Amino acid sequence: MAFDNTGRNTRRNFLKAVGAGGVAATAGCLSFGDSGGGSGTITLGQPAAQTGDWDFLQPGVSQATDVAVQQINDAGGPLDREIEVQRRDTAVNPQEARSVVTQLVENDDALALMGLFSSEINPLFDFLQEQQTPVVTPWPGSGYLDTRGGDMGTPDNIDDDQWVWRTVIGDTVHTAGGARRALDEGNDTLGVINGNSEGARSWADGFVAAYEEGGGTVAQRVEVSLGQSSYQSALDRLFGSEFSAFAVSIPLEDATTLLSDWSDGGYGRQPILSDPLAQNDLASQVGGDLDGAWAASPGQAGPSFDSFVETYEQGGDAELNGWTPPAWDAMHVTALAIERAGEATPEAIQQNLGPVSRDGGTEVTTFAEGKEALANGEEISYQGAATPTNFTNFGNVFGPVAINVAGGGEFSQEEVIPAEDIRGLVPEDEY
Amino acid sequence: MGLAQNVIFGLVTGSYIAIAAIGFTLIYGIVNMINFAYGEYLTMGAFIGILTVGVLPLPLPLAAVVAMVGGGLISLLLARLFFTPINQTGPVPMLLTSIGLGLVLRNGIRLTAGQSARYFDTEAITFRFDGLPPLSVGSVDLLGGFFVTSEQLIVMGCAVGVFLLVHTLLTRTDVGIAMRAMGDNENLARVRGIDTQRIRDSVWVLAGVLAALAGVLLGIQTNVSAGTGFSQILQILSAAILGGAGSPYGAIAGSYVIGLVLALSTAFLPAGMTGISSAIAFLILIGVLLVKPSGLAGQEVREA
Amino acid sequence: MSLLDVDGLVKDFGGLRALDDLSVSVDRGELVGVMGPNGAGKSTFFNCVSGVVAPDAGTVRFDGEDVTGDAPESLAKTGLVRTFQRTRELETMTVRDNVRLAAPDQRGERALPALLRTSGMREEEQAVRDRADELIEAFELDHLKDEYSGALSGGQRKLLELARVLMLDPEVLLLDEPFAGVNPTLTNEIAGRIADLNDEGMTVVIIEHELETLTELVDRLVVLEQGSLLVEGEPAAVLADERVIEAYLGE
Amino acid sequence: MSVRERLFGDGERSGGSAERAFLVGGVCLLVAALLVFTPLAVTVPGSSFVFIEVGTLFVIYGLLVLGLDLQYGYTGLVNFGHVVFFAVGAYTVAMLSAEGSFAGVALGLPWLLALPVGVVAAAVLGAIVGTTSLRLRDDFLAIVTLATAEIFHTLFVNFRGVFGGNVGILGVPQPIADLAADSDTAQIATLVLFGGVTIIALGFMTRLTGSPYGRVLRAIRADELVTRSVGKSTFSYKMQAFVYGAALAGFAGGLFALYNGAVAPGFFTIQVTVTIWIGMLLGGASNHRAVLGGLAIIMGLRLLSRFALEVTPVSADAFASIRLIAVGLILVLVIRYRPAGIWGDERELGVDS
Amino acid sequence: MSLLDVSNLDAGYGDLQVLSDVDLTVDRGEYVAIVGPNGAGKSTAMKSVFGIADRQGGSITFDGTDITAHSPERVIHEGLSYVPQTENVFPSLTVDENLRLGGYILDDVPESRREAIFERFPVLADRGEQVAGTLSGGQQQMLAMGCALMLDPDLVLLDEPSAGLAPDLVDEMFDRIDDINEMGTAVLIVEQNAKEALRRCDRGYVLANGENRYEGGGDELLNDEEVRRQFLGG
Repeated sequence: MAFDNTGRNTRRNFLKAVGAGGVAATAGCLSFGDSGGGSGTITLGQPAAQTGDWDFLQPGVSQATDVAVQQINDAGGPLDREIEVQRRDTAVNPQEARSVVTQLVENDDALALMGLFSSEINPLFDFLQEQQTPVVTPWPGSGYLDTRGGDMGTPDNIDDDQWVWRTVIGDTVHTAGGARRALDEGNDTLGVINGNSEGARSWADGFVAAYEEGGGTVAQRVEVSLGQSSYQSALDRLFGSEFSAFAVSIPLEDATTLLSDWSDGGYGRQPILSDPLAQNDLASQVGGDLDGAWAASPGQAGPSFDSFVETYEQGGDAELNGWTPPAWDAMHVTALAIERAGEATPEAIQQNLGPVSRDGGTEVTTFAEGKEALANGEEISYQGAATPTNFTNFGNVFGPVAINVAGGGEFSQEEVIPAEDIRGLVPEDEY
Repeated sequence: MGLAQNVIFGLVTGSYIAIAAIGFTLIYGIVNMINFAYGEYLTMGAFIGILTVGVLPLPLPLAAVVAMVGGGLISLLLARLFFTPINQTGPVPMLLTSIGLGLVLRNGIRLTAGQSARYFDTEAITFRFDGLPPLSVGSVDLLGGFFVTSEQLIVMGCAVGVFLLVHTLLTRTDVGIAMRAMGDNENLARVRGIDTQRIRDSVWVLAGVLAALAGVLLGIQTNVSAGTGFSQILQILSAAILGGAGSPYGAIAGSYVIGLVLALSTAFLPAGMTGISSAIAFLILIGVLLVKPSGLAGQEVREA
Repeated sequence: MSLLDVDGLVKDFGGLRALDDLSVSVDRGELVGVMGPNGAGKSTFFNCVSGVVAPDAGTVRFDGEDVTGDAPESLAKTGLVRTFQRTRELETMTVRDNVRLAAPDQRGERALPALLRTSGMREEEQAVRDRADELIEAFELDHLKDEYSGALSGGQRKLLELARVLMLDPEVLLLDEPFAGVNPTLTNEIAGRIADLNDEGMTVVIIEHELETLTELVDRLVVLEQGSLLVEGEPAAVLADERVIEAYLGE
Repeated sequence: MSVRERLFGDGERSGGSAERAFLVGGVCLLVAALLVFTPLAVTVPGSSFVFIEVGTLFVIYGLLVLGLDLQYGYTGLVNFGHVVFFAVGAYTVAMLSAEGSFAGVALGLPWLLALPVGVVAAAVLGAIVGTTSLRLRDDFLAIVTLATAEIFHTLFVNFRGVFGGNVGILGVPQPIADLAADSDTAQIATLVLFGGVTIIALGFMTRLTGSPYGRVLRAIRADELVTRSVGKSTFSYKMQAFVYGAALAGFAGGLFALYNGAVAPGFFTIQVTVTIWIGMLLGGASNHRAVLGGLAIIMGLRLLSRFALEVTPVSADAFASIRLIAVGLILVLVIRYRPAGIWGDERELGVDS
Repeated sequence: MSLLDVSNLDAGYGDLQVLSDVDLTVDRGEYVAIVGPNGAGKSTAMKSVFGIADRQGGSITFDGTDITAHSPERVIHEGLSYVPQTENVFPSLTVDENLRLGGYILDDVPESRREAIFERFPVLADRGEQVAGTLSGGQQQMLAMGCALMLDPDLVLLDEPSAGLAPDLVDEMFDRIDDINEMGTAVLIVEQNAKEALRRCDRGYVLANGENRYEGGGDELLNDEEVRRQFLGG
């Protein structure tokens, strides 16, 4: 897909030339961000879920973003300038997201966007392309993005670029890790129960595809709508079939209800949980029946995860969730891209996201290390908290999948499936 | 798939809805408004329960009572602030005001209580009845073994208790009889010396108490967050309208219809359609309105 | 053959029988008064005839056609038009719009001509406007014509309602208490107009309590009691009838 | 008295504004055509983009609010599921015209064919809902329409093979973006074109409601029995108002799909219905320009409130909630203190403030 | 001093004035009838006493208390009760519940009062559990009166109690009213059945066109040629 980016440049130039006039006067008064081209603060935008369906996940992501910004700025900031994140609520609604993105890009002069969910990105994909601003997001697992986004492996040429990058593993991939383990455990028949939200579905789809690919059979799959007071009927239906374990993909709150119902109903058989469910809250609420259940989680097993957690916990007490480390990674990789580019523009970031993350070059885990290495003229490879952050041509990351097993009211990591093994599960040009 | 088991699930779901729907329908019948903010009354009740358990701390049953008292008072306060002043303007402005109020409350709760869900710490005991013989018709087992948990029994028990108390209130006490009288003929009620504003206030309190109870029960079974009640409002509303708006007995019947439809459609719809059970409930609502606009219970029902 | 022929009309409300085998007929050009004590079924009679409620039994024939249970709008279109006992104004519309509304068969009342604003429609609307203004002037409401009718007094509402139904140019006009709440001067005036309309050939049926005016006005009086016909005939004879006196004064 | 006044009198008080609307709308269409079909390109300052963006949505929602006002403001029909007609129009157009959608049906037919089918689909749904429900009492009609919207939302989400689930239908053609010289020009052309369409719709609505037709609608709102007793088939009029409103919403949905290039359930939540209801009441029902004004205020307020984040002392998290609280309070306060809206006529609506 | 004293009363509904300058008095224990042609404002007079119609001028005192501005729910505390002409029972409530609401304003209604009412209206006695909406018109009227008597009022206002009743029931109804009056309760009755009402009452008023027309003893009015003419417009 080819996009003409001259329009955008002219627009910015026009703004500089004309200053404020007409609508621009109004907008100008209301615009507080500095223009990104010169010196001064570098503004990044974060479309956020401060209200809406997934708002309970945002505090962790916000905190990770904020501590990352703090750490980057403490290390001198990219190009010795301060980074600032402008966070605006999209309520996880594509309509709101559309105008929030416009506002962040055009009014706040955000050079990159550190957010957006699958349900926002997918229907706005064309629109996002027109923005010609990199979206480096910790959220989406959607299979839609498996073959969309990234720089197509040609960092210098942005004509073929699709401007979406995600620092979280796509569902297609990490579910493959889960599916592999499920098969390894000897489960040749499974039940699947999932919510009908996009995130929950996309995980289940990925898991089922990989599992069936590996030779397993799904005996029964039940979809449920979210927010119900009881999932007993759905469970009854699910367990009407024969299988040895069952996969659960539904947001945490509903999962707690669902698995409590499961525990109460004494249906037995072992749950396999989708990645966001490896939370101690779930284990303690459901109780002993959950012991032995495991989740194949990405995101908490990157090379710099431990140092991330340390910094994170100093920044506040927001709960850590599956998207928290990727948020940290998104911030770092973007800052490093600016540093490497030597200029702060959307195009420069887009062109440098690949080079600062991909294999080859000095491995760095913090911005400070990266800044120093770059100053020494070295190439760098950022090693993230969630994953090693090696962007594929489609802007996706592979990472190790951690198997967290519930026991005694909490989850503990039992096994890590290395990133390389995971990589082998997906053909090169399909992710 | 056992029918008996799913009927029990349906009855449990119906019980939550019924407790709330009675309050909703009384407001409809006596104050003459559809209160769209009513879901938030459940949420507030649940949060008061959580706070009481967590901060004071009181045992759960006492916390539920505290929540009910608090819910009643808040309901009265909100009515005085938002609804009583526009009592005379008719149903549409009242409905729209409640939509606005719901927005305010939901986000106010989110603002003060945060975004993550809270949980009540409870343990459930499961009672099994496995000895029953299957009675199969096709793939459906009409009987079969079933289980019921202590939480489910508490929910159903609370519902039955509420029905009895509300029935007693409405048939044995002056206030309750006056409530029904106002639903019949407000002018005549005034002629009888009934202070209609006081009765309306009582209805608000009662509705708040019931909403809080439903909220706490819902919170025990699921969790408590700013959206807890909002996710239930359409079901509560459907149940009340289905039963014949204004009739508490109809609301009870409507609630169990909705509960059973949700459970049975989830259990027996073709694969791939299990997610649309809520839509089925709405379809039934529309169907009933078309066939019998006055709802299941018709206009006047005395006995359940 | 009579223009309006009501035969064996029965209407129950709950346990109460409002009309009990009522048969009345009205000839073309007649001016008939309907009287009777409260609860005698006068308004129910009008409601059944005008299609507002459907009778439980019996037939209503208008101009030879069986119109029993027909909707009010279709009756109004065929020329059978009524007023209401408690005047029902379209309070959120102006006096003019109240009157103009009633003009029958307007092209501008169909969506397409209204959108295209065809010349035919405009001419028609002009005619309606003239006719409405005439009526408004005739009823001496012209100083109020741009007022919302919600602001009118009781008597003015009666006049407006009359002007509105006359816009329909009805064959039969059913007037439900046209003089209630109207001062004596205005009562005489309304009575005069009704007489004029009748002279011009309109058939009029009036329910009225104001017996003085009614008896002077009408050709024939129909007295209802307990939902059925008690007495009918010349006003003087009816009023002298012992049964009527008893009905009014009690036994 | 001018000739026109003589012809139409005060009953046609809006006659002039209808003609003016046609003129302005026509000019807008011409300008849009010029922008789209010629290599002409315009550049706009970046900071005004969000206003163009929200402005485009405003003119699309403007079609919704005009239809809703015909139904509620004029005829008194309480339609609480207006978004469903918007959604059905959008999905129909998307499914017919999309190519290579990620999920769901995508037939790849020409969009010029899809758009009218979308309008018809919405109108047909309106007719079905109307036939079954227009005889119900006001608040029941509200419930039926609300339930219909919820049912369709559930269908969109759950029938992935047909409607694409939460992802929706992607790959819908964007004719304006394809034809215009660059994206700035496309944005402006879209705003001007849709704005022109909405202004023309305003003109048609003004004509419709300023005519004897509108008089009947207003009479139904005031007293249906009286209206019937003067010989108007009120059910037919209610049905027409309902279907026209639905068709207009379907048209708006089609435009939206062709503008956004994709549809998804997230675009068609109950939030849309609430927004246009608040806009209508805020401006003043039964007055076309007022409802558009009200909608502009509420949408503008939401937009501007985002700009206020920088100057408020609260955190971004708190601010998001506070914004919604403010919107709720506005609704409550308007109903209490200005029941006829800002520009509405209290006598026309029969309310006291 | 009279029990009820209405003087120079103007009343109506909203802007509509129905009564002008009406005077009425009822003494303790008296039986007073208001008669007059339809639309004369008889019911309006009664409704304004009870605070249901809008009082636009003049004054109303009851037992020495000025009740001109009282709402119905206050008026009833002064010792009068009112039986509306129609819709005078709660249709979805049982007979017992209706009677109970008759005594709503009292903390405690002596059982003897219920029994006295059942004695007077035996038809109600064995229908305590029946829903009032399913009673016949006559039974509903009895129930409505029973409700009004639950308070043992000093004055009971009856709005056309015989309207819509079958002829044989009308007599019974009037007998019951006589009973009530004989027990010492003052009665103010609005009647269409003027002859019967005037025959039974102590004193009567004839209203016409919202104004006092005649006033006098019941028999006196009954035999007055002018009154007869007034009714039939002669």
